[in-house]
Amino acid sequence: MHANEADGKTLVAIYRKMALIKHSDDRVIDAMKAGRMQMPYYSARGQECIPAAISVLLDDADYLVTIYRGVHDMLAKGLPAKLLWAELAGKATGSCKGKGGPMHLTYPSKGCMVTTGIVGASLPIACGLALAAQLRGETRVTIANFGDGASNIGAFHESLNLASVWKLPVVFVCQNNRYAEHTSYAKGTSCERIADRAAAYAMPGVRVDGNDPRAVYRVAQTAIARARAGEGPTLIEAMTFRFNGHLIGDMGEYIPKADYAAALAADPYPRFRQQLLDDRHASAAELDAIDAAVREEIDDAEAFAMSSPPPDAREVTRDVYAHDIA
Amino acid sequence: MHANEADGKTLVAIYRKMALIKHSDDRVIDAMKAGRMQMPYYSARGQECIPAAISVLLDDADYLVTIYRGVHDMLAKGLPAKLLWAELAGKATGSCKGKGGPMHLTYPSKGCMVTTGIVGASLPIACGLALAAQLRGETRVTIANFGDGASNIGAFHESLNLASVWKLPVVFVCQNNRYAEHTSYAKGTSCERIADRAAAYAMPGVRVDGNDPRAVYRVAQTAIARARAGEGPTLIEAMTFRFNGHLIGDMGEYIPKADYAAALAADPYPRFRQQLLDDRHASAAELDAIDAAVREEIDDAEAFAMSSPPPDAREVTRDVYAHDIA
Amino acid sequence: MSTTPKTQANLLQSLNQALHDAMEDDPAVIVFGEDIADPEGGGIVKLTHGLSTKFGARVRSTPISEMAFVGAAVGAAVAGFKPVVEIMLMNFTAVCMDQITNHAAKLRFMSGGQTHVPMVIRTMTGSGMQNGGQHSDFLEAWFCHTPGIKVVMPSNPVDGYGLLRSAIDDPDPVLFVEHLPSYWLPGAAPERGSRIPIGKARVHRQGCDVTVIGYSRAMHDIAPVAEKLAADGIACEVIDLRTVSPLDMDTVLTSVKKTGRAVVVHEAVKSFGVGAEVSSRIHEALFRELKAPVERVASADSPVPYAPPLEAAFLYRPADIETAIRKTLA
Amino acid sequence: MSTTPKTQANLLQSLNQALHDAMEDDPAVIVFGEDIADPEGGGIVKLTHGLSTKFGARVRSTPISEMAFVGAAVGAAVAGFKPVVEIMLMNFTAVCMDQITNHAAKLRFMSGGQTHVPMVIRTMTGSGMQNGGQHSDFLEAWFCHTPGIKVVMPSNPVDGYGLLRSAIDDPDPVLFVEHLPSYWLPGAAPERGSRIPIGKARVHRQGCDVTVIGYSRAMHDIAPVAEKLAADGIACEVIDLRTVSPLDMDTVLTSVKKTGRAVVVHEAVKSFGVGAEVSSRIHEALFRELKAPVERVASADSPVPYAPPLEAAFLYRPADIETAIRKTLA
Ligand SMILES: Cc1ncc(C[n+]2csc(CCOP(=O)(O)OP(=O)(O)O)c2C)c(N)n1
Ligand SMILES: Cc1ncc(C[n+]2csc(CCOP(=O)(O)OP(=O)(O)O)c2C)c(N)n1
Ligand SMILES: [Mg+2]
Ligand SMILES: [Mg+2]
Repeated sequence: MHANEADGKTLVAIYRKMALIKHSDDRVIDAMKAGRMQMPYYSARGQECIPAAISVLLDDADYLVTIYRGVHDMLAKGLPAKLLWAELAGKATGSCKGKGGPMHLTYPSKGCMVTTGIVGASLPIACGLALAAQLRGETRVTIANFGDGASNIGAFHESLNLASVWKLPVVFVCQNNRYAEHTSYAKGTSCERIADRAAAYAMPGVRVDGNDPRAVYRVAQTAIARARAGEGPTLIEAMTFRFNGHLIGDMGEYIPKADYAAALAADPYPRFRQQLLDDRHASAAELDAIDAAVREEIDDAEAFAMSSPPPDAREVTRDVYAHDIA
Repeated sequence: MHANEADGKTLVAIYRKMALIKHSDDRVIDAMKAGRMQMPYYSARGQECIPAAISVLLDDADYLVTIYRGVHDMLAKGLPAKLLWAELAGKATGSCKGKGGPMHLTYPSKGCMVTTGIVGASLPIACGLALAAQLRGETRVTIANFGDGASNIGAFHESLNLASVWKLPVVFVCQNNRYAEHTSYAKGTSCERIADRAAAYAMPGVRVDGNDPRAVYRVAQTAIARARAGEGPTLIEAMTFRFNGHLIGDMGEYIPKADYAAALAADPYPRFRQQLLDDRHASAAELDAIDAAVREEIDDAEAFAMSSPPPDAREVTRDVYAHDIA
Repeated sequence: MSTTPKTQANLLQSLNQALHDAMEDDPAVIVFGEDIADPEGGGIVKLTHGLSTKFGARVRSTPISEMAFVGAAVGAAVAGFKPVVEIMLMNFTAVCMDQITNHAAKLRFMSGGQTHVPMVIRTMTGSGMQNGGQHSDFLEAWFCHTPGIKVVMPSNPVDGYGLLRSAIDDPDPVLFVEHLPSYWLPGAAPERGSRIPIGKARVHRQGCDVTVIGYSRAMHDIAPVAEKLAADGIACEVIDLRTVSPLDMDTVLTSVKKTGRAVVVHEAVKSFGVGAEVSSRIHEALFRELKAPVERVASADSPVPYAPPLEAAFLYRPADIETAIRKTLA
Repeated sequence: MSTTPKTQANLLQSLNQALHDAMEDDPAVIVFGEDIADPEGGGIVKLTHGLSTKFGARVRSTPISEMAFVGAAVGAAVAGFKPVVEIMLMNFTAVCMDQITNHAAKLRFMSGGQTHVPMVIRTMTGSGMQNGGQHSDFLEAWFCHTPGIKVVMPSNPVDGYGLLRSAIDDPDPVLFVEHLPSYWLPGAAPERGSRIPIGKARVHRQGCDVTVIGYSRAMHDIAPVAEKLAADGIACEVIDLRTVSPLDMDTVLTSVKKTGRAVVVHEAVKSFGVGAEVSSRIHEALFRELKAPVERVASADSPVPYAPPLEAAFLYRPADIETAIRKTLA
């Protein structure tokens, strides 16, 4: 077995992360539908396989930068569900004290450095985190997540060029869910494959089925090894789909029914579960136990969030600068 | 002879434009050295062949957008030398009434629409001019000039993508003089050839010797025909060199002596003159007559500029808006 | 939406109507922005709904490339079109600031009047929707400090329609700022083709004791306070600036000359905001006539927070408006 | 340049010295920007000369990619470095406004204090060099209106050194604005390692009749006027703000309490500028003590023109400062 093939233990670890992301997302939507929670929520359900498979290759020291649609990336990297839920609920106990919300999730102790709400802005910042590791001579890698639509904004271009010229230890992960808000891929993007844009920066670019954990693991392993070895950046385009629209409330009228159905049929979660069973990497009982444990984790997280106090109004004067403002 | 081969008459017309650019530039530098003029002047001497060969394929209706280093582009497109010189001298009779200067040369009646001092900003604006032509169903083409360094800024990426998605009738002309201010090509640009970046936008990209009028004419002819036919944009990378540094005063210490010498040896102006003689497209006497006529045009332009009045101080309150401000 | 009953309309409907009517009346008007065409839903709040179906290629959804499409609007305007582009949220002006401030605002001047840029940039913003620090800011002061561009900020459907029509007619670039949370508030319907002049404030309510000046969302907070104080015998003269740059100081000073007192209110953070300019100009012009210093009511000098209780703490409270008014009367 | 005689230095030399000393004293300090390394000449005005030769990989020339390298500075700062990046000219902040205002300024707040951005953005600007409309603007008001970032604008070599060292030490982002035309003016040399606190203004000259407040280039125009008026028996108290955000209102108000009169001067266009905030705060705090309204002296509300006579007409004239001062005394 090659170094870049995930073994059974790893595959099960990936499954656990996917389960955590899926169940948390299902629960958030349930809580919103039931009126227990309210927020602008960008579900990543359907994309969980990508960060799950990448993050088993990372440790806490590695850096992650993501976007408003980044709950899956954050959970996979280690943001505790409790702190996530409390943040979504806007509570004082949230990872950002309720100041950031879903678009600004942060948790440095697990390498969750920045979440941005500005399309494209995750890439330049990732270059800086990677520069820090390079200057310190660390093997630390930085993962920069963004969407397909973001590949058309200037910051993408400048960042890939800079990362290539400076040989920065960064992996650019384009989660291509084929839509930018309500605009389909081809209406906004002139090239067939975003991965092909890597050539403009003399950088390896690879497209992969983002719903196949083994495939994502394989390409991520190569890109991360390359970055740790000081050989520079890689662009990964992971093909996927978002099941719950751009924002909760989005009815997806702009998505052809057949495409939607096909995407749902390719749901990575049940498919991967079946693969694990078929390949005998785990028994149904073992996987059920994982799901149950994860659900319990979410139960605790929601309970924690709901029972937590709201932030104090004075927090508006704190964290604007190191010193409080009047 | 192919449609995209320049005939003798056309080659002589190109020579005349090159002569105009060269003699005007020589004279400006002479005027600055002698203290007759003072300004931040970005000489394009050495790059004259590019706009000279392109502009013989254009008429007044076609649009041009260029950058601070754009005097050559403007003269080739038809900005009268008198109005150029008066503008450089900051006189009321300048094309921009002395308000714009070398970085903002404009003369719409000849299609000289915008000159910008912001790297990269010429490209989005060119897309808009091209969009106007497309919406009106005109065959008008827009030429967008910029430098090699500009190919690393976000506006380049966004513009080429937009132009490709909308099939805009624009030709992107990268005048690659191998330096961005004092930074050499490779230090800022990750790819071997800027022309290769066109692939990221599913657009034809071609590199050409920018000092060879025939070659520039050939690729420009194809690109312009493609644009006029509604088939979309093209990226042209024209290899060239600027003989007088970034700004007058720049001593070029950052340029390896040998490279500088080689570039000067490849001076397109005397080389093209010799070609015209060798190919019998013109006699020495005919070319001398052209040079003499051009020098006279510059004499008149300088005299006009020098004898013109300065702008009235009240001009500061005019052209901020359609109505004057208090 | 293009067939709204003429009696009532909300801001969303009146702006949609203004775009339909402008495109119908003037073939030079073109519209583009992210997701604004009908296949993409006619805009994230459906404000541009129906335009692409009716006007075809003149209406386009763009890639996520604000620099490119705002710059393209500049170019199309220089070529004689009247582009109306949408920058979805006001914070995103930060990714295309160069085309707005270095180009749209300056080409007329730098070209010595040979070119000009008759374009409108529509954008929406406002706190109170848990959109957090990068999706809620009021940044009008940046653009007011930029000569060459005008800044218009309507507070109701009738002004919205008339000001948008005037902005589209205007020969110079106009930044048109819409308050997202009040799109759905019902109001009177605009007259088809009506225009509200740019640069003219509106006296919303007559009064002799104190002048209260606002624009955009602030008008919704000022009105009830003025009502309440009227009951206590305090007569507020309420002015809706409508255009923030250029400021209609004639209307403001005429009122303050009468009342001798003034309060300026806006959602943008207080420091270095629009209120400072209005306050300075009143003090400069009416120092001797003023009975009290001009008061400013605005948001806390912090980013916009996410949690509702913090959003409430960020924004001024209506009570702050009353306190400021009473302070000028003390 | 790193070996300047300690008696005299110009701003260029003192800032170069500050960067050398900061990099020597703190390994977390890194420097990048366009053309700033020695192979590229050590900066277009050689301000960063010698740094790359001495500090190697910690000093880098960048591609022309302000979004990428300013964003990279944000990331490196979040990771614990203290980047000092150069945005060549202030107008170019418009191409990377998003990283400055939506990210550098807000990450501390949006992360609930988990991250912070100890970076410095150096930039130069100023009219009078025929650089025209896109290379000469003073845009500090944009950033002063942005909570989370500080704005520092020195007027002399000693302040320049001490303020840059403090800006680099500062745990929050600082925009450091340098007046290009005065780089070469001789002045006193700074003490190695000296610091000037951010947020503290300096009383440049004592006086009891009128307070004249300025910063950056304005100080060079105010000083001679104050001299001249002293001969006529008018004693100006001259204040150099040095930090424009946060404003040191204590120093300003203490002075105006004494003089009862104030004039604010800056090169930036007048409307919605820093002068408006200073003026408003003075009126708000000292309305009863003021003997005259606060006067503002600033540039015309237009883009910066190219021709020297127009540049002169754009900028306030020194005579305007005198006129404003006399007006407060009338
Ligand atoms: C600069 C900027 N422009 C516009 C937006 C509004 N916006 C938010 S998400 C989005 C679509 C992004 O699509 P994509 O990059 O594919 O990511 P996805 O949401 O599909 O994960 C847009 C246009 C923004 N946040 N930032
Ligand atoms: C956005 C922006 N950043 C930086 C500058 C400063 N600057 C002016 S010219 C230049 C170099 C441009 O190089 P290139 O694109 O190769 O054009 P060239 O000058 O060689 O013709 C730079 C960095 C600018 N004008 N605009
Ligand atoms: Mg997408
Ligand atoms: Mg170049």
